[in-house]
Amino acid sequence: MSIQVKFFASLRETVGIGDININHVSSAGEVWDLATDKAERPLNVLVAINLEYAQFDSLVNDGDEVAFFPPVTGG
Amino acid sequence: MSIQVKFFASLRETVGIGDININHVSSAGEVWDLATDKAERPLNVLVAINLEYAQFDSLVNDGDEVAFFPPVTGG
Amino acid sequence: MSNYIEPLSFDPWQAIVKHQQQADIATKFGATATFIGSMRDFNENVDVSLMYLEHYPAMTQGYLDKLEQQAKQRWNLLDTLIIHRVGEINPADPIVLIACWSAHRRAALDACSWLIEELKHQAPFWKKETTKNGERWVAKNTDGL
Amino acid sequence: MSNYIEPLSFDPWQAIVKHQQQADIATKFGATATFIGSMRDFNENVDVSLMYLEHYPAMTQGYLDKLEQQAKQRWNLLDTLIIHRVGEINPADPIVLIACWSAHRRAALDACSWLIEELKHQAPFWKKETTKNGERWVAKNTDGL
Repeated sequence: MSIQVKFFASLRETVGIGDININHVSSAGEVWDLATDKAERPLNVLVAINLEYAQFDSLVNDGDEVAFFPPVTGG
Repeated sequence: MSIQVKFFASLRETVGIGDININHVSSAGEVWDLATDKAERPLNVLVAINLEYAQFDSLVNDGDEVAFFPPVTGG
Repeated sequence: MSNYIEPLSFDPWQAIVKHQQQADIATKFGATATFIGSMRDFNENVDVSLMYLEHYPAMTQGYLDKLEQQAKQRWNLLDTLIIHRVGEINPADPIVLIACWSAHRRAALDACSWLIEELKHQAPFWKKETTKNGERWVAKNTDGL
Repeated sequence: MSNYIEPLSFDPWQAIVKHQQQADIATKFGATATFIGSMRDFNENVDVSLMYLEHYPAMTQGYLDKLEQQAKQRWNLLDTLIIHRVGEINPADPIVLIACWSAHRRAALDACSWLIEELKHQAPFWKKETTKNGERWVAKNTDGL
């Protein structure tokens, strides 16, 4: 099993990770915990699985891309 | 006393008058009647006195400009 | 704030750029909303080959001034521009241009939408269309849907 | 319908004209509504000298496609164009362009307003500002008032 994990913007700087690959996880919340060594999760952090918005209790599967990022500020 | 009267667009064509000067009137309704020889007044005709929307019972004074026109279709 | 009646065909995008350069608000506005109404070659199920736009000159100018002033009172606008064609208009020609500049987006967007609705319902312009059946005055403006 | 991420400074008006010419809808549209968001040199009471726009490339492209499709389902649109900058942005530079073309005015106006709100609230872009106190990430988008 391989999950590709990405952090963006201020969250990448806070967590200190841009991209990482992890295994043995079943939900986005577990991805966060494993990737960040159980760092405290900011209240407003957003999660996307395979480029679609998801929840922390959303399930992940082998080959998924899971991204964490702060509130968006484009436009 | 002199009132300058104007008709625009389809109303000018229906009434057959563009500009006319009239006297001895006290309201926009009387202006219409005198200028058009009491032509029937279309239900949707609009009236402006001195470039501001007004009513047929609005009073007119010496030197006023009174305009009649159909619903506006600009933009 | 600026508005004028345009008797000849004009390029709306050039007019916006020119106005924006002269306005000297380059780093102050974060939002520009524009609306351009242009002539279609088809209206109410009939092909239209030419349009003539009549207006009430003394009243239109004052009315456009008033519209811009009302918009500025209601929204926090840095600038506005209104241009309206009169005379002979060909298919694809722009008829009306509304442009609004503001620091934040809702003022420009909402003022632009409000201005075109007000203008459509109140400004003394009238359209006459030339179709294969001859000329016809447009009876009234629709609700734009 | 077209959208793209633009890594370099661009002229929004030229982009609109170019797209409109290629779209071949010249006499079919009666309404063009556009919104342009550009960089101010001032935000939350502090001078801003430079901005950096980061995004999530794989997700933004798909998200902009979806936005245009949703707008087209909801309104009777002839065409739409979305351009969004990424990378280094200077004061007065355009950041985002939305343009909508329709036969009648409300579709273009309402879709344009809806698209910028959706994009602001959902598209994965992030702004970092450079001020005299150093760099700072913009915490969140406002409601645009």
